[in-house]
Amino acid sequence: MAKLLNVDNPNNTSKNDTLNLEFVDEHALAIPTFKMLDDNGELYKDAQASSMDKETAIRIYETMRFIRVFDERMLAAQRQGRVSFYMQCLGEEAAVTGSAAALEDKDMIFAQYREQAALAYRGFTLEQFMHQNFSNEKDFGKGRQMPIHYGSKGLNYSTISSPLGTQIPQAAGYAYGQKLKGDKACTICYFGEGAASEGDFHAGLNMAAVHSAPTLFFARNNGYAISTPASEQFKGDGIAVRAVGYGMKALRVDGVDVLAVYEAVKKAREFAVENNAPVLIESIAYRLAAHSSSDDPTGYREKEEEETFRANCPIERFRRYMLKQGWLDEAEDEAAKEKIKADVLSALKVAEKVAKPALEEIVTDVYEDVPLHLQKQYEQLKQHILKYPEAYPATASRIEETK
Amino acid sequence: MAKLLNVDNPNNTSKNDTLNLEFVDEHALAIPTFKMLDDNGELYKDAQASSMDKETAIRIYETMRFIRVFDERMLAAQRQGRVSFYMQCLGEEAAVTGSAAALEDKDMIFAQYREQAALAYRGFTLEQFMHQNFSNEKDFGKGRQMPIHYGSKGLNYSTISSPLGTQIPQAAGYAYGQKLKGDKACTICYFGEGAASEGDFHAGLNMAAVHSAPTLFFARNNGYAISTPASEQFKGDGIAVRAVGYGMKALRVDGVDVLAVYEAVKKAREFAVENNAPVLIESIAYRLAAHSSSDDPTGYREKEEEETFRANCPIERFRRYMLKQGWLDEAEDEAAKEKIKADVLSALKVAEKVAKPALEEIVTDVYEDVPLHLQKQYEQLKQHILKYPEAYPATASRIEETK
Amino acid sequence: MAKMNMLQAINSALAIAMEENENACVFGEDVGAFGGVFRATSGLQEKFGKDRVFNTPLVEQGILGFANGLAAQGTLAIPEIQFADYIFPAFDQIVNETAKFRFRSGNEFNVGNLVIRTPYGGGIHGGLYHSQSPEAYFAHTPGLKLVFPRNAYQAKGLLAASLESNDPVIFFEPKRLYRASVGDVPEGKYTIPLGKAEIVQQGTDITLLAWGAQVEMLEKAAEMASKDGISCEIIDLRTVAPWDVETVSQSVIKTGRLVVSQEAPLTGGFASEIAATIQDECFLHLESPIERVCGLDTPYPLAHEKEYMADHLKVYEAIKRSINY
Amino acid sequence: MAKMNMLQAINSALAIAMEENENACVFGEDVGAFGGVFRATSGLQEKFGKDRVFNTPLVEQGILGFANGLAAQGTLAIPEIQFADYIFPAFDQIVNETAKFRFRSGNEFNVGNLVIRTPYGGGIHGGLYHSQSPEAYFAHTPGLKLVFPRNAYQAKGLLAASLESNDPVIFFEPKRLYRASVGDVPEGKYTIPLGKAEIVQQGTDITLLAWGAQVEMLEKAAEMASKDGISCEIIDLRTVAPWDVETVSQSVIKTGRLVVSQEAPLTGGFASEIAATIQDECFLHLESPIERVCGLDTPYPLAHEKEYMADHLKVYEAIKRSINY
Ligand SMILES: Cc1ncc(C[n+]2csc(CCOP(=O)(O)OP(=O)(O)O)c2C)c(N)n1
Ligand SMILES: Cc1ncc(C[n+]2csc(CCOP(=O)(O)OP(=O)(O)O)c2C)c(N)n1
Ligand SMILES: [Mg+2]
Ligand SMILES: [Mg+2]
Repeated sequence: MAKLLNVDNPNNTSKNDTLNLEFVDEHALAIPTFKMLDDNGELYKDAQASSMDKETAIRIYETMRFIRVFDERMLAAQRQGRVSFYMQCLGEEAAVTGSAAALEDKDMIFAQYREQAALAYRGFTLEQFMHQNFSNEKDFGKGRQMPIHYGSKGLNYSTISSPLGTQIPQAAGYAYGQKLKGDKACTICYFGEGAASEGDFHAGLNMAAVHSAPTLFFARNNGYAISTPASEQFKGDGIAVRAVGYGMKALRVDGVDVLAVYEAVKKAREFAVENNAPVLIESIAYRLAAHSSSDDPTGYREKEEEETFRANCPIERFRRYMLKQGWLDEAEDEAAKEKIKADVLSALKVAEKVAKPALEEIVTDVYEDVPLHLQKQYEQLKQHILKYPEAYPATASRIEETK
Repeated sequence: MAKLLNVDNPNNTSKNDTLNLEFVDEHALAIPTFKMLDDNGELYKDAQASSMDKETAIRIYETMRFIRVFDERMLAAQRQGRVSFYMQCLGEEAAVTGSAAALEDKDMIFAQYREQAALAYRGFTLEQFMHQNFSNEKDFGKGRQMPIHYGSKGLNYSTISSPLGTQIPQAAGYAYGQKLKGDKACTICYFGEGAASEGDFHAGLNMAAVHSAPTLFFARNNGYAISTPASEQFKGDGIAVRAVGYGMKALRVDGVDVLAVYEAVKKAREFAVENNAPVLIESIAYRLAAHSSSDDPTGYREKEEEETFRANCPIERFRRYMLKQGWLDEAEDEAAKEKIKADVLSALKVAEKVAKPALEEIVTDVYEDVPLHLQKQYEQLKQHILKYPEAYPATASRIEETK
Repeated sequence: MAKMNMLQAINSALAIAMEENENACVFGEDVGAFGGVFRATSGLQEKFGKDRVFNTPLVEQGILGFANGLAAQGTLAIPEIQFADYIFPAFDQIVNETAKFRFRSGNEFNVGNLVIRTPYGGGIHGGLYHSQSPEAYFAHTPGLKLVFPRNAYQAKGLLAASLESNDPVIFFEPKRLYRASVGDVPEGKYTIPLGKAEIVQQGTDITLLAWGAQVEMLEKAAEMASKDGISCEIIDLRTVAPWDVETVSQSVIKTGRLVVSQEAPLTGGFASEIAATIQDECFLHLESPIERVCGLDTPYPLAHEKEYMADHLKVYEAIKRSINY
Repeated sequence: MAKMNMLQAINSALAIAMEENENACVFGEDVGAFGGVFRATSGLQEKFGKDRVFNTPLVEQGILGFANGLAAQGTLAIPEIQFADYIFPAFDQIVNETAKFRFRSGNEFNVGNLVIRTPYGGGIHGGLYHSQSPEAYFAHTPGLKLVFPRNAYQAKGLLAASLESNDPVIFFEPKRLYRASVGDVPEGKYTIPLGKAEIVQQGTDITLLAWGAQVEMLEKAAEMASKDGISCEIIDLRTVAPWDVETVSQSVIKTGRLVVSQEAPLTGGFASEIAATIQDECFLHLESPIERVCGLDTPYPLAHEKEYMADHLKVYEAIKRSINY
């Protein structure tokens, strides 16, 4: 049968014809989940060999251990009313840490909000985390955003933005810039399976593919977007299957298996940077915690479901692996955890006493320079506060000082 | 190997695992194009049998014939400065008419702008087309929108809106309402392969799938979005392949083959209405005309490419089929074309003399009732026009009349 | 009468409308089984079923696109946008589609059956993205009605009227007052007319104008001013678009002075529209410049929220400035 | 000096910036080989290659999202939105992202390298969706600069300054004047400072203020008024945000009267902001209400475009109303 088109196909479609009127099935493509480690922290028989060296493994393990404790303590601090809000990474530590570890430092990170482990892996300090959560004057973000909205230019970690999905096309643009400059680097973009419903997802993936931007789209499919289960979010086979719609390569990986995540992202990074092409990676790991400190999951899911997944702990699995490798000592591990707890507590006590940012910061950074109208608004505000100092305790005393 | 998840999978993904770290290929799914008629208007050997009866075939043929002549004449009228703007359907008549013919009258149509043939098939009259293009007082749209922005409540054809892609989630919502009311009807939504890049595409398809809305998403892949070829629009296998990402059935059809389009849409409609499920249909047909009367394709594509596709005429192919079936008489066909030309010309002459809409219409339909501030603005405007009647010739004389 | 907070009042208005309209649909992110992150739609899915009360995917442009289609089809569509800060992905669907649906079609089609509910405003430690008051963006768009309740009673009556209106409405819910505003609210149906401002307190020396949660700031400031012997007339605009110029200008003609307060940044806010119109309508009656007490022209900050807000003290100072002009 | 129309002037500013910045990128729908539907980017792809001048997929939210990322990375990003009427799908990326990028990160990151070009405005038989002037939507958003040229010379100088600015700019191009405005334009580089209004014509009796294509309406009206012996001072605002309050209020203090004219609908337009500010700044100097001459509060119609527009006759009538008050 003659081909449909006899010039170079301007419709950008495959050229095979058919005489059978048949639907392409809605599940024509199902994507398996790549794994390496079993629940006991042993490599499956026939598993891919691990390329992770001891040093990296230890750094990953320490990062996960830190984040687990940090999250617990910060949630407790929120419950005590010491910070206003918090979000845990619980259950997804391996996905986030393993992927971050597979990158180079020059690679850029655009995260959603549940990826503090990636930032910790890069070297963000306990104190830096703490200052942000207390929106004090040492917060890089100058106290402007809610807790957990971290960012660090030095660590190539773009400041978190609450509107979901917006970072996805941004990551494509950033990666395009890296390519133009010949950086041999890539940009990783994390997002939830909920955020993947946003129009910006479609925009970002398509543009990355069309413009050949070395972007790693890392979908954290954790089963829920607040209360909405993935089954009410989409009908396709997760997020990974969408890649084919963009002419993009994809991988699905067990997000509880840090070795698998590490290998998958390493391979994807290599491909992306060498070929100037994006890759979509979907990690499967359950969101074990509540959505945030404002949320109570008992309103929408069974405790039993949670318990099943709690047994499937990414840190525990990797701990067993580390022990078997002889890369970890149990006693030291316990001691380290205790030390982190103590460190977190004392950092917290320090950070909560650090002053709020100076009043000036209310008008800076809107523009590069403070324009006239904002100088005027600031002046008026200052005079007003001086009139009612008791109403604005966080700033009043310090204005008088600097006057 | 153990399944990843041992409770009902909240991540909404397939459950098979793999130990092989392999990318899903960016072209893992390629979708063939369904066809029935060859260039000579003969059914391919082994082609699907046609279910199109003579009456329908004639109505389709007459619609296509009408639209071809109408488009030609209107473009000429634009060139003469009689209408300000025009868009032709050239090359896509079969895709649009064949799909419209496969629907029932109660089915809703959301079109993009190049689907005048669907409206003609439904019974929109030459005069109605003409009044819209002349934005006169008989235009259903009260002269408010540019030419070709047709709409008709009576014919279930939603008024065209210029912003691209917005009709896609709207169609899903409309179809959902039909389902709720138990109408046993569906909504068809036409859009170009360019518009399919909009975020609203992603939103609309995903929501239709998740909410089980009987929607037919009809992508007209005509190779170009103004000057942008499909190869700079996306890297995937056309539009149809995206369906699998939404867990939606799909079909690709030769848009130059009216029989194939008709059968495909009929089958899709049946499935959608019976199962309350959306279907994505992609039609492949080249945009033979310029994008619009404002466009000149010589700036971005070769004449030779156009000529190749011009030979692949949907109306000619179907004409040959009709002749072979004995459903068309050549002489009558020629006479009919001449008559249409004459009819168009005289309708045009009538429409261009019909008055512009009354000045009142400048403030109606913003809200159900004209609110106070608009009554006031209208009153001021009227007084102003009465002061400078020569500056507002279209309305000035008539205000005095009605005063 | 029952004691209700604003969430319960809203829930009650929704439940009544859904009983009256057999196809009315409530949908949005997390509004289904869970009843919404603020629980405004709590219990509705149980009562009216999953077909009529449902979670959507996380896509605001889709929620509004779907809602436009559903409303055009004739169903009462009641989407929720989880926070007004997240309404912007739907901006095109609202501004280019919802607002222009009837006009562009010559009234062949309309989406008068649409009511968008969304919590807005600050004062809850929400920072940049859980505090915005975006009404001015929509007030510049002909074709939309914008409604703001100031308390539980108003919320139920205004929402009921919005649900009956044949024009698309954005119903802005002051989330700071969701639980804080408790009052007597009839259990049955009642409506409060759209487009009518309410004089909340009569006064003679100066007119104070606001909408939504900000009315509370006026009340506190007026109380302070009354101790100085200043008699304030307080107006709750209630409908921001189209707004009740008549009531406001009559009051200003009487008092000769006007303070308008809004949560949003000063520049280009709706207070500016009011000032522009009233200086025109009441030019010869104005004894001092119209004062606008607004948020600063910056994004909404977290640590400096108190300093940023157009609070009662700032309103009080504006009253004094105006009186002492 | 060369005779250039506004498109050529814009094209020249772009070409110079791309020569100066080795990574600067121009992108958007149809801007590549074709050079844009108005041909503003004509020839740039040939000169600077496909990597730096390219067609994007048809997705405004993506164009701006991509641009935000590219600018954050340090590349000069110059996206085009084909018509300002189609900027709304990108509204979230602009209002929640572009405008807040620097502030929310405490200046760790910024998108000062971003200049969004978009043709706006009416008078070209474009109807609802090829005529809008959406500046007020953005003027209410702290963090953005909004720039409007009134002719070819201004276009090149203001665009060059926008491209040098370290703040994100939306550069609104009056498409009605693209080819109509022809004048002497230097072939080399020059800049016109942002944030400064220009007194286009000195006068004593009344101040007329506008921006972009609307300045032409003021000039025509002023000419009519001069025959009545009225001396008009004409100001082109040029930068709508942040705007030059100083120049405007000094003029109004001198003349005692102000007419502001904009293409967009009256309610909530930027003219309202100007009126609100100036009635405050110049209260004791104003001899009549500030007049706003604007589009009607309706979507932009096709058949009644002439009637809808804020034309010179309406401006002239406002001048007379103001003078005779
Ligand atoms: C544009 C936008 N809409 C809504 C929200 C409110 N919101 C915050 S998190 C969230 C759920 C996100 O789920 P998912 O993307 O799956 O990430 P996860 O929380 O599971 O990590 C929602 C709806 C938001 N932040 N931004
Ligand atoms: C939101 C939006 N962006 C841009 C445009 C300008 N525009 C009109 S038609 C068009 C190309 C559409 O191409 P496609 O969807 O393939 O449809 P076709 O013209 O090929 O039928 C563009 C960019 C628009 N109308 N709306
Ligand atoms: Mg999730
Ligand atoms: Mg096309």
